Amino acid sequence: MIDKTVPNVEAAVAGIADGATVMIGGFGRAGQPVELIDALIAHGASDLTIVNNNAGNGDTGLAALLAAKRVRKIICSFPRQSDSWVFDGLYRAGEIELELVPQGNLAERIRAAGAGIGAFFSPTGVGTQLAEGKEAREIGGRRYVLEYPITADFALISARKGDRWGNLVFRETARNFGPIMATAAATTIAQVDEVVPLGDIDPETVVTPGLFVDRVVAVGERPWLRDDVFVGGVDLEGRALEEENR
Amino acid sequence: MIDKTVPNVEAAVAGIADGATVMIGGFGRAGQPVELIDALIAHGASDLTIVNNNAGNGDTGLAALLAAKRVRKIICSFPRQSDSWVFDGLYRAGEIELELVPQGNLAERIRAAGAGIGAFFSPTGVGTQLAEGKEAREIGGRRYVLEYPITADFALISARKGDRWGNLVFRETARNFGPIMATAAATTIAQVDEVVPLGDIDPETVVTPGLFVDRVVAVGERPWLRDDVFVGGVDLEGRALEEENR
Amino acid sequence: MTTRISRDDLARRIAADIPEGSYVNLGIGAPTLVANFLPADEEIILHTENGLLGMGPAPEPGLVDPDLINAGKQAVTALPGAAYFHHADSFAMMRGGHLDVCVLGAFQVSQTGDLANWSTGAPGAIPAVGGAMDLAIGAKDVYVMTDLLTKQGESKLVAACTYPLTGVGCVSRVYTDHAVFDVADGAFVVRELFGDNTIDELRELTGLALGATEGN
Amino acid sequence: MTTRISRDDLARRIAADIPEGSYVNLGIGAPTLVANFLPADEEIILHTENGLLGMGPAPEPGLVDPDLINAGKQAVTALPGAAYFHHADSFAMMRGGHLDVCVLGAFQVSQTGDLANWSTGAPGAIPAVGGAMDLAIGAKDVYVMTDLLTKQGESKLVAACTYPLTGVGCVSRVYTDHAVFDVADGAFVVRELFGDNTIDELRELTGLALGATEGN
Repeated sequence: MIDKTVPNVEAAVAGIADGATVMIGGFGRAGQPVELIDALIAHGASDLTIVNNNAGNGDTGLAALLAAKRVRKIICSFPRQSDSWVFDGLYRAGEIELELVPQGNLAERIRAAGAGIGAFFSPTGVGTQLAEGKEAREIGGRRYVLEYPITADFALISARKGDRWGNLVFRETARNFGPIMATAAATTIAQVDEVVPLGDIDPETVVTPGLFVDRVVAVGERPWLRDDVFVGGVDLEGRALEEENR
Repeated sequence: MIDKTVPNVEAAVAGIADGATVMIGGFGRAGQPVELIDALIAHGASDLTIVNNNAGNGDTGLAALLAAKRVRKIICSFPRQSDSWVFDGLYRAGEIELELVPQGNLAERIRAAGAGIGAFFSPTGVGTQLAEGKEAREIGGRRYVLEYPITADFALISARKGDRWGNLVFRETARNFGPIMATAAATTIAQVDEVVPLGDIDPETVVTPGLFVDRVVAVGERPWLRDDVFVGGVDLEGRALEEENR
Repeated sequence: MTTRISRDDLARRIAADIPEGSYVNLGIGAPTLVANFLPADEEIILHTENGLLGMGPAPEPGLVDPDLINAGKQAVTALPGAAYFHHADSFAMMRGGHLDVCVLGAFQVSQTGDLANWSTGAPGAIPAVGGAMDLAIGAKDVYVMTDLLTKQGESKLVAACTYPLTGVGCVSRVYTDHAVFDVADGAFVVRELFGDNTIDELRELTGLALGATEGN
Repeated sequence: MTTRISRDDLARRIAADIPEGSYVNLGIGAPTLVANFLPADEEIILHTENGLLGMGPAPEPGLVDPDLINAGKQAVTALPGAAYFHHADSFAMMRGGHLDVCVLGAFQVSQTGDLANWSTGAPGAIPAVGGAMDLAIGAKDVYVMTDLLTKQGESKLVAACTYPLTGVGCVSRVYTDHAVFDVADGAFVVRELFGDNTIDELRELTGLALGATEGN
């Protein structure tokens, strides 16, 4: 019997070595595997290269990993946010390296890694600072730059439900980078709100087929989803909800 | 109100001009938009370039379009099948041009067209006849050849259900090329078994979002799905079911 | 004194130019306001690059769902007919030219349609690009929504951008608080003047040889 | 006279080498037989490139579903835990190295692991490649299942392929009706002999300087 479920988040992050490249799903807070990140902090791996769209929000999750000085370098599209004070401080102090990638190129480079594509010509970023030094080419009258895959040793992602084969479904815009990161890492670790029996997920609706997933851990209802309050998020006016609830 | 549904297959295929490039979904019979192809034959467009995985089965659908001498060229991965006698005859008579593409490169080239990728390096076909004359490159110790997108003027695809915004869900392995062809054509025309009210398709399970689809036409239950007999298909031993039922 | 219309009026003006059935991405910040002025009786489908097509308005207070946000990380809703997808698929929609309109903010727009909106190039600033470069090339029409002048009174419409570029030759139209400009053949052409603005005044404010459409 | 095991026995032999939990693609034709010998009490997940992971056996007669077929266009079923996906995603699984094992037929395999299985290069033949070239590079291990000799008695194991190639240096192991061969460092190494076959006989049949593993 195939059973990719592991009993707890400690077991889920086992084997992540110092110096590893780790993709972490999420767009801001949505889809961020906070429980796995907390376990990674406790696990202790350091000198990490992190791939994420952002560079942490508030003081939890990815921001806490950064605050613990475990991250040597971050590859992302949008580090600077209203609540990215942890990253901001480290960056200004020269304590973290940043590789800035346009968001769509980040996504496509991750997908390319999972799909076995050696490199691809993208029109995004042509003629900008972020394409400097990259191979350029005109194809069919349009200009492109050559972009290479981004691979990782591990991917930590968050999904709504999973089964023991590793099939996953996501929830709303928390899907974001999870499905593509799952394809691009040597070992993919998924936290899910709920593990369901094999066969419960309609085969027509599986978003991430189990072959991309190595470990599944149930974390229960995510605490920052409770009471209709987006813990650490922003309200309708963009103010931090945490502030309001303090 | 957005309403992409059209009343009948004649309206669905309107505007397909002589000389057009038309992608046709399906893998063998599964997912082949037979009713749209029949309408295309009646519509009369000729000198077509067709993109499909195969080159027609039996005497219906794509095979009938070929038999009507409407196709100048076919781009596909696997023309020769046990029941591809129509194509076989035309090819041997020099009456149809063939561009043979490995199936995964065919799929990825179609996806690249829809995703705005200028070209990509694929490891498939390296060192073979089908890569002759193509730009090759070694990246990270592996050899690749450069492959270009395949675009089309029209895509004809078959889906299980659609709504008036053009959102589609498919059925089992009939999904195959439909979702990627929908992204790669200037105009995408989907036949569906059933048009459902907007909102009936769970947003988590939409396979082809409506922005890729221009026209939706309900064709009812497909006749070759009836009575549990795969009309024109093969049985468990690979024999043509049509033969058995004649 | 030249007329300057309000942010809301500018958003209303842009909304009026978006036909029913369009697929539209509204950039973070002021462009988001455009959604408030789309006609309630027409269907215009909003895309947010973090994986949703058919985005609806902000939820009622108390119904905030942390998994359902827009690219600005604000709470939103999903309309009947919506679809969720992952980031590679979402940016394929943009890069592949499937959106009709993107509305973006700007630091500068050049008369050849170059856009600068992601970095002022200030030393010590933390760079962050997000989806800006993808959006800049990611629609059939890229509209810019901006004040004509900076707070210091400098024109944001320029002969050539001095700030780091977001995209080259990508902007098709600029909606400012003074006037609407089309980018055509390497020049700004005044499409519409607001209030008592005149082309000559705009030429003075921008320092550019602006073209005029008939009637302006 | 050398021993030649049956197709079914060869399929059984291959099945025995596939560990539980493997993701496996079985090529059209003889390799499909391997499915019949996978242990019923173990979970081995079959991929078919036309968009299904978790493929089950053929349906009962009368339950044929025309939308549910394998790459050979035969009716199949889907197991609990299955997933459907489109062609680009399906071939991304292969090309991206996510499958553990592919089992393929062959016209020829060279001692450097080149595979020829899609075309005999015969003049006038209609070329058709399907997914052969993708499968050839599409798994961590590519196993070939074939008779050692053609009907004319020529070895399918060769120093260099004379038929058009499907893939270069892609085959890791060849299961034949006479013996099992590993491809290692530019040579075939006999891994297992069936029946009364000897290495010397196989050297004579193939004309190749075959290596031997310990015990053979």
